[in-house]
Amino acid sequence: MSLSSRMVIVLTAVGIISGGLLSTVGILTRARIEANRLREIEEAIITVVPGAKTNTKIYEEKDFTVYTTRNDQGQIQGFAIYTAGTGFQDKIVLMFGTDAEINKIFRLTILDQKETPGLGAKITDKEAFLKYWENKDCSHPLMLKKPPVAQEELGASEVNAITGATISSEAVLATVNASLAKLRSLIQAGTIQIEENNGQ
Amino acid sequence: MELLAIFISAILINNFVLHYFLGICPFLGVSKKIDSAVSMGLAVTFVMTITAIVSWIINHWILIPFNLEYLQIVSFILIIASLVQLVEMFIRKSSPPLYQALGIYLPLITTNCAIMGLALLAALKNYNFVETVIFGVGSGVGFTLAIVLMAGIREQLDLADVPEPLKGAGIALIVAGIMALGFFGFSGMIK
Amino acid sequence: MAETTFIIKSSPHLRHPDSVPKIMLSVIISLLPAVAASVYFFRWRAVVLYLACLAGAILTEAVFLAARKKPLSTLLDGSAVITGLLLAMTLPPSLRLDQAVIGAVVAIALGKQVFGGLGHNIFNPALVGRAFLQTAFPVAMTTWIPPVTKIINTATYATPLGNLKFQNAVAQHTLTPLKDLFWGNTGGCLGETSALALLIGALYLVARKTIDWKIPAGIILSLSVFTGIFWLARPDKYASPLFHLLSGGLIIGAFFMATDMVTSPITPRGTIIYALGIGFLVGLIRLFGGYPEGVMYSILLMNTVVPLLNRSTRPRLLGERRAKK
Amino acid sequence: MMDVLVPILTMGLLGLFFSLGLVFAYKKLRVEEDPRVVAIADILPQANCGACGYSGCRAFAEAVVKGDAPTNGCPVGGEQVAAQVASILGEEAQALVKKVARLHCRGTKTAAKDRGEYIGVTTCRAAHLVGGQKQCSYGCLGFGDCIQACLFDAMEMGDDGLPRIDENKCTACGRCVEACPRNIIELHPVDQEIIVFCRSLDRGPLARKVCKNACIACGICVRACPEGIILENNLAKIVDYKKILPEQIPAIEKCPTKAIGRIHRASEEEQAKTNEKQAFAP
Amino acid sequence: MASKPLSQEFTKGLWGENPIFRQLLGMCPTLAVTNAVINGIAMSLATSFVLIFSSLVVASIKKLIPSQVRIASYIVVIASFVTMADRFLAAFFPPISKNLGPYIPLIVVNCIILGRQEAFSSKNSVGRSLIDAFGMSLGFTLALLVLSSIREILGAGTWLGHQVLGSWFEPWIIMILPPGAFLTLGILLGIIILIDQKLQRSK
Amino acid sequence: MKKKTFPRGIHPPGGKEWTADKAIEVLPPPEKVYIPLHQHFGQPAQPLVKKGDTILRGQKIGKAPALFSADVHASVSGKVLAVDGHPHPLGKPVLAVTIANDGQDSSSDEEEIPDPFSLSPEEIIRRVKEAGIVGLGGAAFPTAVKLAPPADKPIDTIIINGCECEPFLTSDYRLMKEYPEEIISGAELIRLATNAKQIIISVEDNKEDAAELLASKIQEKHIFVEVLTTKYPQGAEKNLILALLKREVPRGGLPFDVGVVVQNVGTTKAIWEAVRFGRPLYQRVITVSGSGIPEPKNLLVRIGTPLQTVIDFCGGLKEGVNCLIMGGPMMGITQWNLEAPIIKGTSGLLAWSLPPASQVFDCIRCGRCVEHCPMGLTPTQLAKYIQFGFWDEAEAWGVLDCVECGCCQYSCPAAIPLVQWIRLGKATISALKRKTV
Repeated sequence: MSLSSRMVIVLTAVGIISGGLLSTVGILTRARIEANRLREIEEAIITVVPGAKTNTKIYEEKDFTVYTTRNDQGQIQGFAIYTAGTGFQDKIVLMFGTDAEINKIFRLTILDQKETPGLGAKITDKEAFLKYWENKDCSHPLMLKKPPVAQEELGASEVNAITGATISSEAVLATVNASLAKLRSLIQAGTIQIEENNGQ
Repeated sequence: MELLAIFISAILINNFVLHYFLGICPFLGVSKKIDSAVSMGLAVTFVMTITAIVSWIINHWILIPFNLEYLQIVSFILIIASLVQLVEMFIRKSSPPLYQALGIYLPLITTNCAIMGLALLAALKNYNFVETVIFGVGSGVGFTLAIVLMAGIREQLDLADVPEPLKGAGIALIVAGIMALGFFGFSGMIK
Repeated sequence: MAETTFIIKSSPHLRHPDSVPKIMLSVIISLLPAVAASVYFFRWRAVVLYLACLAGAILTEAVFLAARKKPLSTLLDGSAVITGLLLAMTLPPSLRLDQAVIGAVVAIALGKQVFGGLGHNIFNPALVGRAFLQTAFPVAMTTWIPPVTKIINTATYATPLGNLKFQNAVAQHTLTPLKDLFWGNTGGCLGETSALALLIGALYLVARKTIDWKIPAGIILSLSVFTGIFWLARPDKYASPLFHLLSGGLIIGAFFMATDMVTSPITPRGTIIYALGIGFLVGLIRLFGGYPEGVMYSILLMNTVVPLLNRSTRPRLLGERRAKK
Repeated sequence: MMDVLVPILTMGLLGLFFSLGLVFAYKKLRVEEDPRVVAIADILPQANCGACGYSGCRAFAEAVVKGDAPTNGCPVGGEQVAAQVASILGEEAQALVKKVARLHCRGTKTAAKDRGEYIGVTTCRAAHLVGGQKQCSYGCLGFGDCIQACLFDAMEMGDDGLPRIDENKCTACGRCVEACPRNIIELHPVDQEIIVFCRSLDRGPLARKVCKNACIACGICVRACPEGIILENNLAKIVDYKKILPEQIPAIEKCPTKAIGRIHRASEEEQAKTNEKQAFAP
Repeated sequence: MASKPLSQEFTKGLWGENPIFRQLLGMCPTLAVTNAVINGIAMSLATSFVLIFSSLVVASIKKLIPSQVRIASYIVVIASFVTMADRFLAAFFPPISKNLGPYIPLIVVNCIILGRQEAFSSKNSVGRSLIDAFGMSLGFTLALLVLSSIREILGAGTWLGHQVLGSWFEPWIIMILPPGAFLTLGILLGIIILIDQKLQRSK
Repeated sequence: MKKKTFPRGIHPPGGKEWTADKAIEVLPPPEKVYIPLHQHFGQPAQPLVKKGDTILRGQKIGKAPALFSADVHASVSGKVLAVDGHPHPLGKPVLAVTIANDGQDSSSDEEEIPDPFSLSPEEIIRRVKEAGIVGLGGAAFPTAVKLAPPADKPIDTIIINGCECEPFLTSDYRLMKEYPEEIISGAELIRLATNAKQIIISVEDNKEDAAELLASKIQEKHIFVEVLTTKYPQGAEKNLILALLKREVPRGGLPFDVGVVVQNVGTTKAIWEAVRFGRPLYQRVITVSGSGIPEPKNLLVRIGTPLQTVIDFCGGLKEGVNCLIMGGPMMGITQWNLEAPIIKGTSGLLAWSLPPASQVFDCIRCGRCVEHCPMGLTPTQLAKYIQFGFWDEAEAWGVLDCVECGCCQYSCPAAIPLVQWIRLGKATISALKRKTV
């Protein structure tokens, strides 16, 4: 057997064996990994739209996915919006929930971020940041309050920035405002339709 | 604009070496002389660009359609390995001085995390084809920038009274640390 | 009569009277007006911060010299004192003392001694210390107090540049008046606020030819042009070049840090590129970056480029014909 | 089923594809390298000292294979390496007499006067440029350039201001010979015992004036052994070591300035110890 | 060639030929994932898994492989094990998988693994290769543990998530950021060489 | 109009006031002279006399063995005591002819030529060569060689170098003040020998009176006096040519590459005397100065006079003198042996007491050496390359272009012996080159 044909055969064989082996691994783990991913989304939706029982993905594009959620009576509660925007270092991936009229933000949660630990990364911190986002009026674009003030002093559509991490706070704000605008225009254009029966 | 952002970000903000710690081996190994650093940088940029193209094609034309994402690692590394070997043989044949200068680090491009990291990150970030290519070129330029700057500094440090235990990799890592501190200045530039 | 013995040495046999300790001393002297100004504006906080940084810097230097068996007399060259002073001057007045000491230790240890001590370092030691602190304690390093001459009721206080960046001060017409910037009657790093005091010291250095005037001139020029273009285009959004020149660490950076001999290029052309680069980066970071202030990063970044600059801008030798590129 | 078949097929095809590429590359782009070069380079000490006259161990290996350099051309490796190299090339090892470096000066601190206080770069080469701080223009300057050059830790500065060579550690790489600006270190076969410890070309009185241990060209040694030693340029010179007979050595050692004589090896005590170990008379 | 006692084959990985501190291999994961001890541990376990099993396989099949496709074959072997590790973590430890991000797949290009296959397993018996792989893994783990401990304690005041420094301590955030990784490893390298010099001298 | 000068360079303290107004005195020939056979650039001369010979002043005692060498002549009449090794101001003892002065000063001067301007160029050059003239500025390059450039390098300009940029030295200044006609005539001879068009006599503006005096004596239209801004090292050939003519001598080239011949005023006078009177170079003017000399003077000295004799004539050395320099303070060579003689290239003898050596610091990269190097070099980088043995880099950065003027070390605040490092590098690199060739 010539050297060349041995080279070809060995490498092909190694490839085939590894392919076989990996397919097994892949099949064995696929379901679980998929489930993990779904659970993450599921949990996030429940976080941002309290009391959500079921959800339906109604629109998807890059870095912008919209779900409608229903409560245990099957009524539509609102939207959960999965979106991402550029932060201080890298993308900030977040999800927030609004009511069906898009007048109110229920809650906000950060799914992935690479902001400066101890500083920008406080956007994941409930006390420092997220709590200001609860039940905000979003019929107008939200505003950032800097330097931060006491929660009682915040206006209906004002949220506090994080001291020293204005950029990260602004990034979240800008992402949310942009997503809201996009959602509204999508609804206006009829790309997204919400009818009670449209779901399940 | 989005493309420019990816490009600048890959060079300055999320620099492969200084932020992702990718390509540290050649970064430490081939940064002793500016000339070889430049050729190493160019070699890496070149391989990165090709890798970006080929890995995107494999990923989007074969792996994703057939639901084989779990073969990413194996297939990417195979592409890179063969690609590098081809480049190596080519350089060895066409430019022995260049081959001498890069020495054993050319085969090390195979195990250069920067190349593999590029393929993986591009897949992870879900870039489209053009974005992937820009990302590849930008990362290569970023790597080149870092390694050439480092080589300049190390050439100067050859003439400095660096404490014996820190000579070589130790001081290079400290310099890299301070460089990374400096590069923080660019944070937040891409909005 | 005892036989006369003579010194054997290589020419030349004359020397200019300037020496390393004299140069360092002149830098220290030139910093004193700004030190005095900071003590006036921030009182005891300034004093203790200076003491902490000086002690940290000098002790670290001494430890390293002893460990490396170098003559302790090298300590007398005064460079550690300068590093300590400069570091303190770039810290917020409210910084905790232990943090200031960490900064001083890092400045000398990682910024200077690991490279072999004075003359061998690549980066400006004080700025290495400052950058380390900035990254280690981002909140403490961006929390400001007003000078004692300004009584303000809010708990926190923004620097003029922070105000510009985060409060959109130009549009809000809350930009710090130039007069306050010039006298130093505003918040900011300890020794950075008073442009006047810094300029007095800087003038002394320029007059004494300790520093190369081309470096500050280049920085000021390129920053003015950069910010000027934006200001002329959108005066409602961008601050004037003069505001940029007088605010933040620009003056101390341009005159006292970028001019650090060890970390600036040795070639005349390299020096000019270096200076223009710093000014440009300051503008870039202040206008488009995440941080309100970019002097420190700009100088550190240009420090990394210096070896390449030295290499690529070697002066033309007399009689040398260079191939046209 | 597809789930298993597709990956196997993909991987197999990928493997096939790239192995074909590699085969192609192997056939078309291969650069021949002589395996002997690799083998020899592996054996060499990798000190890359350049004593062989090539730019490093690898370059030497290439030269040996080409036949440009002798198999025993690596003085550092000594006979052992020479034998191994030769066996790779299929040659018999050429005999190699061990050589060591020796200093041709006895201008100790007390013997040789200084010109005056020297200020400047403290290396021999630099001092030599301004004539050196010693009055003698030929003798050892004592800043230890040779010691710095030695890669084998075989030299150290003695209390008398002259470098001492540990002949056991010396590999005759010749780096000290190169380093010395006054060319007063030479390689000698280790069994050569008589050497001239002076290189001064000054005429007798002038030489004597600047150094007590200088050769003053009096000719006593020449008279003791006219066949082996001559006077040349005010200096005694051993022209043929083999002609110096053992019985002539005492007469040679009558040198008034001790500028010629037996080499001092290690101190007597150490000498005794080594003798014991070797268990036979020297 | 191999004539060392087996015990030495094992211990050399810990100090004398420690892959990180001595051979400066596998720096990317070393620097990237040591911002917390838990990440360091996960990474070293995953790496050890890949290293040990690859060594096993390579040492067993070394005779079948022509040297020209040696590297390519090794890589496939290694990549297969890395994929297993990656999928396993993603399936059963999603948070860690997320933390380590692309660095688990990047084990495939960790110079330690290919380096050991090239330098050792391809030339030695299965048993010897296994011992070598265990030693190297342990050395790698040790290094990662030291580095991540320093970084986590100084950078967050915690160790494995437990508060170890009092509330007086204000964490040095830099330590868990890239510059901190470079600086810590640089200084650590210096210290290790210093210790080694002291040891050599005392011998 | 702004006076011309060259870029960069330094302004060291002058020190010329010590001796500027001291007229040239004649030092009586000593009882014994030691005339080294190697006083010039190039190979040593071969002795023509032996012990016991009786010789005349001006008699040729050493013959140049090669083109780049010069003959040596007796500076006194008398008897040859020895032809033997003798201490030399440049270092190693070299072969020297010791002559016991018989006090007669009987001369063997060649025939005088009443109208030297009518001589052919070849004859002028022959007489210059016979007289053993070398450059008296310090480098001691054989003058006859300089006067006969290759045929393909036509000379258009003669520069007479009266800059005397070295501090303390005033011998050239005194020559210009006391012998202006001779210098002008000598310059004219050089012009005739090289067939050049114009002559520029360059004088720095700290010697304006000499310049005015020279200008007043000039009748010819092709001779000019150019006053330059005082700066060191104006007298270095390449810088002088750049300052006066804006021409750059190419790297590794010589002045004739740009059509120029530069001669020092002392050499010019010696050329005049050699051609007009057939007088060989056996004496020269030197400045003896410095705070260690009680009576600073400008002296006309016979070649071969021991330093001790010269110093004694100026009142001996003051107490505490620890530094004796032959030449100027910027490029001169330290002396330790007072038996060493004055040679052709000796322009001055300076003595003072130096304070203890100042601490040498590590380079702080202030760049002052770069700022001042007249050759456009980067001395600190060169010194470091050399210190760490990066010979290729040092050469690439132009170490061989260094003229060792000392501007870098003068301005170095860290007191680094830059010139010594660079000389070390030059020596090592040339040695390596010889080895590989």
